[in-house]
Amino acid sequence: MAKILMKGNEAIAEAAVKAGAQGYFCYPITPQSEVAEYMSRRMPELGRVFLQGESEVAVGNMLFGAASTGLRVFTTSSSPGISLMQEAISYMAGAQLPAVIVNIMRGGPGLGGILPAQSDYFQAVKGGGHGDYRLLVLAPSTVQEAVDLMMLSFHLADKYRNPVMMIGDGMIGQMMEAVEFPDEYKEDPLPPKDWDLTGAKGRSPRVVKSLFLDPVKLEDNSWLLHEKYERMKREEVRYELYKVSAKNKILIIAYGTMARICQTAIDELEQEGISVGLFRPISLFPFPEKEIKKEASKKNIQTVLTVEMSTAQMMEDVERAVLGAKPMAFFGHTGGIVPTP
Amino acid sequence: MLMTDAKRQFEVPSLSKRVLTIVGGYGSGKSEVSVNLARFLAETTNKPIAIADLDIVNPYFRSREATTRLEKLGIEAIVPRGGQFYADLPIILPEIKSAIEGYEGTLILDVGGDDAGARVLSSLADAFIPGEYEMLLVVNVNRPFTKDIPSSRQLISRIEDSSRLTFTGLISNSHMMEHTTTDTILQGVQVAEELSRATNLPLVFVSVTQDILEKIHPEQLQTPVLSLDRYLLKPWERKTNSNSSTG
Amino acid sequence: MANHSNTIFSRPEALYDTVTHYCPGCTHGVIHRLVAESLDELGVRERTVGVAPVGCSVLAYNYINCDFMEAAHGRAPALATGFKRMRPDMIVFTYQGDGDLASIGMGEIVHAANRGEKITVIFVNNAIYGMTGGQMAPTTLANQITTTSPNGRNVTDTGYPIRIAELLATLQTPGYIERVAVHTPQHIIHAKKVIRRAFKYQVENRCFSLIEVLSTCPTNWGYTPGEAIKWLEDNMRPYFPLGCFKTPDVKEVR
Amino acid sequence: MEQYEVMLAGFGGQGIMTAGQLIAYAGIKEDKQVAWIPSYGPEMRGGTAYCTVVLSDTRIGSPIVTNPRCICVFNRPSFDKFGPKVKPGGLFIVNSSLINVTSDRTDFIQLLVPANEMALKAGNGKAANIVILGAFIGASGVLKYETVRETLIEKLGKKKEYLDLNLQVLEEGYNLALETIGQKDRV
Repeated sequence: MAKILMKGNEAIAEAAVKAGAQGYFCYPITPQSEVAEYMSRRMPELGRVFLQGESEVAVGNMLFGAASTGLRVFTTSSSPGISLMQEAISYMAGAQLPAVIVNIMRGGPGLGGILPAQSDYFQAVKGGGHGDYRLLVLAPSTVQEAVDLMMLSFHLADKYRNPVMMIGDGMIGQMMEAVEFPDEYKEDPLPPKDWDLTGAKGRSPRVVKSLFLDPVKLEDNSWLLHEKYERMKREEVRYELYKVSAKNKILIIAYGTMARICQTAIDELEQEGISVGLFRPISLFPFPEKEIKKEASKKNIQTVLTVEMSTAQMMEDVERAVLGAKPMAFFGHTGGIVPTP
Repeated sequence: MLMTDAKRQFEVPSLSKRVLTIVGGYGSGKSEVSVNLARFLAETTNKPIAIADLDIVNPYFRSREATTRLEKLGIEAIVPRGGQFYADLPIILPEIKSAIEGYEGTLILDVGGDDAGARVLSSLADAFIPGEYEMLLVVNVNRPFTKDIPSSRQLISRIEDSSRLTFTGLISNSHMMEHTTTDTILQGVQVAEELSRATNLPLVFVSVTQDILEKIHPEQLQTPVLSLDRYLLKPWERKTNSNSSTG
Repeated sequence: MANHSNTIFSRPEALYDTVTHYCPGCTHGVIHRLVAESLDELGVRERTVGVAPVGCSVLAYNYINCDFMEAAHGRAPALATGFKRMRPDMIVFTYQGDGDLASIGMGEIVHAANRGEKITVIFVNNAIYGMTGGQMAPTTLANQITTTSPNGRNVTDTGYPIRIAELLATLQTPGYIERVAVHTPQHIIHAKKVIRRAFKYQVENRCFSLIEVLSTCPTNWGYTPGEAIKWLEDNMRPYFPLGCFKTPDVKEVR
Repeated sequence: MEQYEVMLAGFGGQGIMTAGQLIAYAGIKEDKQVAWIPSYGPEMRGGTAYCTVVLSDTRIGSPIVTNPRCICVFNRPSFDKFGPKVKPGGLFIVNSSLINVTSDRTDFIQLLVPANEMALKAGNGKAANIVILGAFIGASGVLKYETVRETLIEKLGKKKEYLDLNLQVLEEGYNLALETIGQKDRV
């Protein structure tokens, strides 16, 4: 298929369509409303489900109900809307339901502002809602990568029976870049479903739930989930290196569009004779801890610099990875002020 | 149970009614008293003893947590089983009503706190046979709702209204958890005796943990004493392999 | 009450053969049975999904023999919406109490009704929060004593009890809304017809339906089961009149 | 080709975003890497609206550019705000129909285009953005005139009459730039 120019939000929507999303539930919020607008035309055209709910609280729970059918479903929102969905996200994680949630982040806390920021890192990677759970979290840095990761998200959601969150800032949502969709979307085979609600015909009834009154059973469930998260840590770490070499004095850690801004800065520094490498985590949970540790521990690295559009949230994970092996530094802006190269 | 010489000189409670209903303010120690009363009666009488957890207001520190230990003493525990054992649900087992009507031995009802907790008795009111039950108020003068005579009298009337049953006696269970001293006990009994005179309700017994009881001279307490063995312990107070609470 | 009716009817297939956790005199058991019988009679048990609420009926899936989802507090209509939109061929019902539906879930029920989701809502109104121990509900009557209105519900502070059936019937969209009671055998027989009709409308893919069922809670009301029936009759019925408030077909209004 | 950045700025309704997108579409046609990024939010309503397009033969790093090679300003507030940001040696295209001042800077090429007048003369003042687009192609040479023309036909071809007008002013803008700057001085 030829390259076409698409806004990030439209590309995310179309990627979901290509990945076989059968249902999309939404509530308008800047800067991701284009997804809803795009889907309101695209889904009915395909005979699939589009529904604008009355609130993000309802939308999150509609997603729960829809995911219980075993069909692929997703929603998109932005920071305050994602907060309202945390109830349902926690329930979905507890009930082991697959679903994809996209957060086109803006500045917070509270109403904050609508300009690009990466202020929801903690919310995304540390659980976000109540209870003992994790989401798989992916962060694209280009519109093409948003397409690729969106498709991957649906696969991972089904593979792990877990909600997957893709986070991007307003730039990813609003930016237009050339993208290419695969002509035919193929993915690895998935385990057969034995939990979806299809009616108790010829089998005993199934219950999709996260309630376990007996503490022993609740603990069993929590350890089962924990084992799943550990498996993600073994199998789903994703990252990219840029100009990492033995000449580097500084190693930058940055994700999403922030990483691209760092790339340009690295290019400019190279002209000035300063060698800097970039480590870009693509999966934020699982976080590439071992890999960062390995790169940071190399003899030539003098400083590990974390760059974010938030007040050093990811840096805590970087610190955990580096474990004091190297001096740390941070640079960042938030609230919609986008750092420039 | 081993009894020290000192303890033997204390008078022990004498309770002959078929149904013993233990009521009181939140956190007055009703459940601990109920469980110990069940143990005491199981050890000192030949009658079958049953305890029913009627606390539907608060799912924490309920007498059902002592189920396993009570059952080892041959006491019948009427509590929900399986997952529902832990549920924050107002589960009134049908067996409770029939037990109130005609249990062969002694039935102890551990009721939830305050008039709110006692309301459940009202839905069972027609099962209680006048003259066959005791309703005892657990008084801890260190708790706000029974700190003095007026507040205690108020609680008595509120509970009587909501339960539609009449009190028959008092239990002095004044304590300050781990900060309890002999003075805590003695001052508590003093207030309870005053309340007894003001309400014409007999002070049936005073409950005291063994460690404190050892420090009290029998002459200091003219009231029957129920020695308390702590059943409802906080996790850090438990010793390994004791007080298992699985239902 | 469930035991009593066992001697009259045989157990529906859509009901498990088990003892419920409900208190003596509670009408949840009866309502479960009416739902189960309706599913059996319409032959849809094998393509039905129930949505359990947070409340005393949180464990409804232990009693009603079909696939189930368990919702967060108040969100059952949103789950039902999500499911039904994806699988319009399945029968979806929610089973909710007054705290769940009329308080924390007011937004979800109003909008599900207003969108005309083709689901069946069984709304059990007993004028009190049962599960959490008898606190004031949005349907608690004026002056009714609860653990959070110890001097009786003061309507100048807390407003008047909400009449859900009437409220939803003001919406243009929803199809079938009726209020019934289950405190006497005659009322149970009528409620059965109504609940069955609500499910039938869904089978016919016609409309949203909500059946409000006046129910008793002897434990938290502080009455014996017998007294509770009388209290419902004397206090709830005058404020919550029984009857049909909306049907999908004008001719059917009785 | 090394990376080329162009920013278009004006007020809402001047077709800023459309002109930027046309550049991006044409870039894809020529197999370039492209990134189009708008300003959005409060700035969109009133004040200035702007977008940036990055064109490159290699992977694009930051889509946010502090000092673009070319800036096209459509109104006075944009002139004031972005004039100082043009990269030294770059190109500053000024819609002289609405901006009656010129920049004091001497380290870049300043091209004055009476875009609104030219569009109005052709039949529709709204086509001023296409005049500027033509001027940008003529002055920069970063994209082939033919590619941009094809893109216009593809994207704005639905209304024949409107398309003809747009193609006309594209050419006029292009020619004006070429005449003013000359083929070899393109930036």
